[in-house]
Amino acid sequence: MQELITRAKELLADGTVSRVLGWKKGDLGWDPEPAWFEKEEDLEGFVYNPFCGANLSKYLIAAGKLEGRTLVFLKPCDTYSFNQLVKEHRVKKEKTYIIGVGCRGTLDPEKVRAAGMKGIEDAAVDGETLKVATLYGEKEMPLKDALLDRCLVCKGKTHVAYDELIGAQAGEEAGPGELAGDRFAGVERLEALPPKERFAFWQGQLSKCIRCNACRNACPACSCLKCVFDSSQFDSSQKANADTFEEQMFHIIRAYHVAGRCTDCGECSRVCPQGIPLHLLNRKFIRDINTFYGEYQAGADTESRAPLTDFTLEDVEPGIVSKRGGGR
Amino acid sequence: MCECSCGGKTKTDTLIPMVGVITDIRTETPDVKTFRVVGRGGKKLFEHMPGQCAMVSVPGVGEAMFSITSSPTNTEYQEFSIKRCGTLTDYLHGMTVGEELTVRGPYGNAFPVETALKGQNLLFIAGGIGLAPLRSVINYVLDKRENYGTVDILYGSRSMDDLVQLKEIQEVWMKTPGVNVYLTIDREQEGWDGHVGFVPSYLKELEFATDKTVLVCGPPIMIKFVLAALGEMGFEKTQVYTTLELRMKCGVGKCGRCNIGSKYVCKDGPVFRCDEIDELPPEY
Amino acid sequence: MYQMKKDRLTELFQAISGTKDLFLPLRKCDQTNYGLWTPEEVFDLETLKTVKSAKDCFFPQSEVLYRCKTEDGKISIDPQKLCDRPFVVFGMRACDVKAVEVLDRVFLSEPVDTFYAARREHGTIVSLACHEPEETCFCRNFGVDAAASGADVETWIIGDSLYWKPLTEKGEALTESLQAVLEAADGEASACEAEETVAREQEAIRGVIEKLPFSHLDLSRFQPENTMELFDSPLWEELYKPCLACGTCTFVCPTCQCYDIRDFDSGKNGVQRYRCWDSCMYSDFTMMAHGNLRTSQMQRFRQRFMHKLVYYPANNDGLYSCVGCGRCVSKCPASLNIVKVIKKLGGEA
Amino acid sequence: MQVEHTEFRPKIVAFCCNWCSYAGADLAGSSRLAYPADVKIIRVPCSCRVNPMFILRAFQRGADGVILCGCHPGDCHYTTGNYYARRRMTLLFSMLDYLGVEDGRTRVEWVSAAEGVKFSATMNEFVAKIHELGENVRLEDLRCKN
Repeated sequence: MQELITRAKELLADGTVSRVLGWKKGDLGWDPEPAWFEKEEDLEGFVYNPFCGANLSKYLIAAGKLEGRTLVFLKPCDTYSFNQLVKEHRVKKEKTYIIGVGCRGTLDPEKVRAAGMKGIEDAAVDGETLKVATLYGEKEMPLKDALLDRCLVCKGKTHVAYDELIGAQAGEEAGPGELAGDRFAGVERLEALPPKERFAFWQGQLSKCIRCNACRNACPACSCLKCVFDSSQFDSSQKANADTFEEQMFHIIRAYHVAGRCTDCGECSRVCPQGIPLHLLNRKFIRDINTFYGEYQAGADTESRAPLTDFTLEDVEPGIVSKRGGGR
Repeated sequence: MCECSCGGKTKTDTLIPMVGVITDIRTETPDVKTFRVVGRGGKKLFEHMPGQCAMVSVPGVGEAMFSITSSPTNTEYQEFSIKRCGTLTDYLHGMTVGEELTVRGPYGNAFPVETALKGQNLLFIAGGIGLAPLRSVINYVLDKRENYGTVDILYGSRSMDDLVQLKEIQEVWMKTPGVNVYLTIDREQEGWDGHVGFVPSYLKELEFATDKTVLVCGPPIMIKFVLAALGEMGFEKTQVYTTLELRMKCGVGKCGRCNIGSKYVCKDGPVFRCDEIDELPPEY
Repeated sequence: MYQMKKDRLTELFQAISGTKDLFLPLRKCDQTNYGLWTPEEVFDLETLKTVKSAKDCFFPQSEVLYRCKTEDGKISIDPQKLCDRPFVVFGMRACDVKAVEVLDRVFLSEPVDTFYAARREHGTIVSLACHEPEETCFCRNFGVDAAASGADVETWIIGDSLYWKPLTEKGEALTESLQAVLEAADGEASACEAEETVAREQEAIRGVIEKLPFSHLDLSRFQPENTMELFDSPLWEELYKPCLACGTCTFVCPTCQCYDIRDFDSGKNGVQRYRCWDSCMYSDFTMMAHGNLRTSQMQRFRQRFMHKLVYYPANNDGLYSCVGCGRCVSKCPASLNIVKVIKKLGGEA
Repeated sequence: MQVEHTEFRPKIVAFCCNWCSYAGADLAGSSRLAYPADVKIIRVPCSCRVNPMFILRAFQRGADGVILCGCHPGDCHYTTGNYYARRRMTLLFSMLDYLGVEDGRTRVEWVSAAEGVKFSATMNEFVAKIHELGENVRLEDLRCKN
């Protein structure tokens, strides 16, 4: 972490960047907040630990409107979002200076706290173990029990956009954990259920929705200035969970709007106050796109056409859904 | 009052509206129409005081707060002068006489016509559709002429065609003794032989004596410059009243969106004395 | 004071739900929220904080105000029936109980909100003391006693027993109807014993509360007379930065009461005019046809906290519109919360 | 309220592209080819005009089945519209299936202006399928129900 601070100070001092976008220590040890630093001395409050789950790329839309370049610390996943934003002309690469930071998985504070950790001050990953510094001394727990769901199935440690790397090497393996790389297991499990059970699963999950819009607002792909849900004419209102249909409509549409653009950064599920596994909707689209139209990873580059703004003459017919056993 | 199917069994919430019928529509300007509304039985919907507002709504389209432009002394109906600028107002402008809408109110405070304004010389300053709330006061004052001193009305608009209530101004107000009306438009226009210029500058030209209580309403930018001009002319802030407008949903200070600091425009306003506004955060 | 074994809770709930609706913290899909209890539901009294507060029981997230139909140009209005069925909310924590007082001040002031008033009239609150307050709790700052809520009935779960103490007329009436399940302490000695057990528990709770990291915030600067100074503070620009403009803090907050009124046009069933919670964090909150007066997220962010800490107290005898439940502390996606605001603007950090 | 137990009459919404399928429906009509009156046709300029939200909205408002008809791939009046529609609908239908909505309530069929027979056959088939599935309850909005 000290290395990051030193480097940030250097870049501020030599005028390469005008500000630094990183994380600041919170009051409780497990709640670092995204923060903007403009002066070298402010950086004393900088922190980077496994609790820094927030994907900072979305803030770059705001940063792009400011004078000068912004230094941003991005984890491997976050760089995909960055590329996607560049592709959609929301963020300018030349206004940004990216330091790719190493990641050993980010933590779910609720899981850590539920494991009985009280008075958390800091946390560090040591192999498969999470070491937590607490008011009551050093404690340990298995890392896999503390990771956010998205990190359990880590899609890789490769930074796809960066100006320099600190604490990370190009081509690192996904991990930790035995599930790493297996992003679609959850989707497949659901697909294997009978429709009735799938329906019950989603009805239960989506009826928890309190329509806080955290999923939308945290999502780096949701960068529209005016969202479809903000319209008063729309049938699924942005802030009322009035009917079960509306829950479905809201979430199908939200997922659909980012289909082909979602990089699977997992922010939606991380921020959901009700713990709805929203990534299962996004990953369904990703998986379908992969099977129907060929492997595609949004944000892997800044040029390729998104699957929904593209086609081939030989595309599968919608009837494929039934043919391959829809309604199983 | 309640015309619902409950048969008067439940106490009606203030959020439940009454049905109103449009009995007259006057086209004032290309984008302002004045709607005359009564209850279904043909009677006035409710009693109000000058400056108060009501929530007018078309089910399925929207609901918004409008100031009541008719005077309380009118015993037959209420009138709303409405400028076309959004979804609801757009719809209202397409309505015809005999159609129904819903109204609830009256909401908010009123100009202190029976207290602080009584016996005073009055100066009304309005810009554009800002005449709507002041018209209520002006007609109230004219109907109770003996209670008030001199009346001066300064009214300006973008163009001749944008002067609201021109007929009433010319035929009633201008002919009432002791009432002086000053009209102005922003730019020269064929067929206009009156004053040309913005309201604040005309105000300074007119050099009113400071023995008046001033009531101002208009677009925010006009209010800003009028207040500055009044200050230069020697008026105290306590002599000036204005009426504000913010986004409202409930009209009774509960939905939480029309506050300026700790004051709710729908409940504590819309009429404020200018020295009161000065104590509020500048968020209006 | 009454006492019963914890393992008979279901019996107690069955007795209550026999004549009234019973709202309990229910475990559904890995989260705990208040909901209508039926014997098939799993209740969860262990989780300290439900995701949403009990606000829903009195001021639901969305409720229909009236239905309108337009036929042959004639509008008919059919107001929603008011709540007329008695209900009990069991398990509310002291902070949520205090929050009801905050809501009361808004909805029961003239003109009374009849929808809310009807629910308040028919609802009986049974609170449950916080056996183990967490580090996110800061209710002490707002005069909340986590060990004694002052609700209609206060309860404590200590060891394998539930202790039940009615405080108000409503509480007494509910207790009366549950005589068959609740056991009055037998004889003077055991009554004394129960009182002592509860007193020890209360002392323990208060002891923990004193030691929590956020229990001693300095609120002294949040006074109506400092409105302008606080409003103009340059610190807002710094504080709001991470805010994503979602409504999580607002919707999990037990005291946020802003609402929106919207229409749903169902076609043949006419128009439903309903109200739903709204958040001052949303950009359309103050949007008017001619523009928006709070154009930046900083202004919206400032509005939320100024309202809780300055505007609301100015209108309500100094009562803050925050009860220190700490939900925003654990739920904000950007780790922003009212504690950070209080510390920064209050001069502590 | 009077409750009548009558035979289930499904409500079917058919989005038809202006250039091919609508003309196909027209041809079916003028050729006196029968298809159930339960099918309500909504004419759209092109199959790719159909936003996935339209499909959901139709279900919300009480449709029991929604079918989209457009020009055959390669024949789009706007050259490529139906190719985009094809991808969109494939993903949407797959998602609806994933959410547990009965497969078969949604369908896409390419019908040219000359295929009146195909139009009527498709509709007969689709209506029969919806009859089999019964009333739509998984994608309904209670506020729009009686």
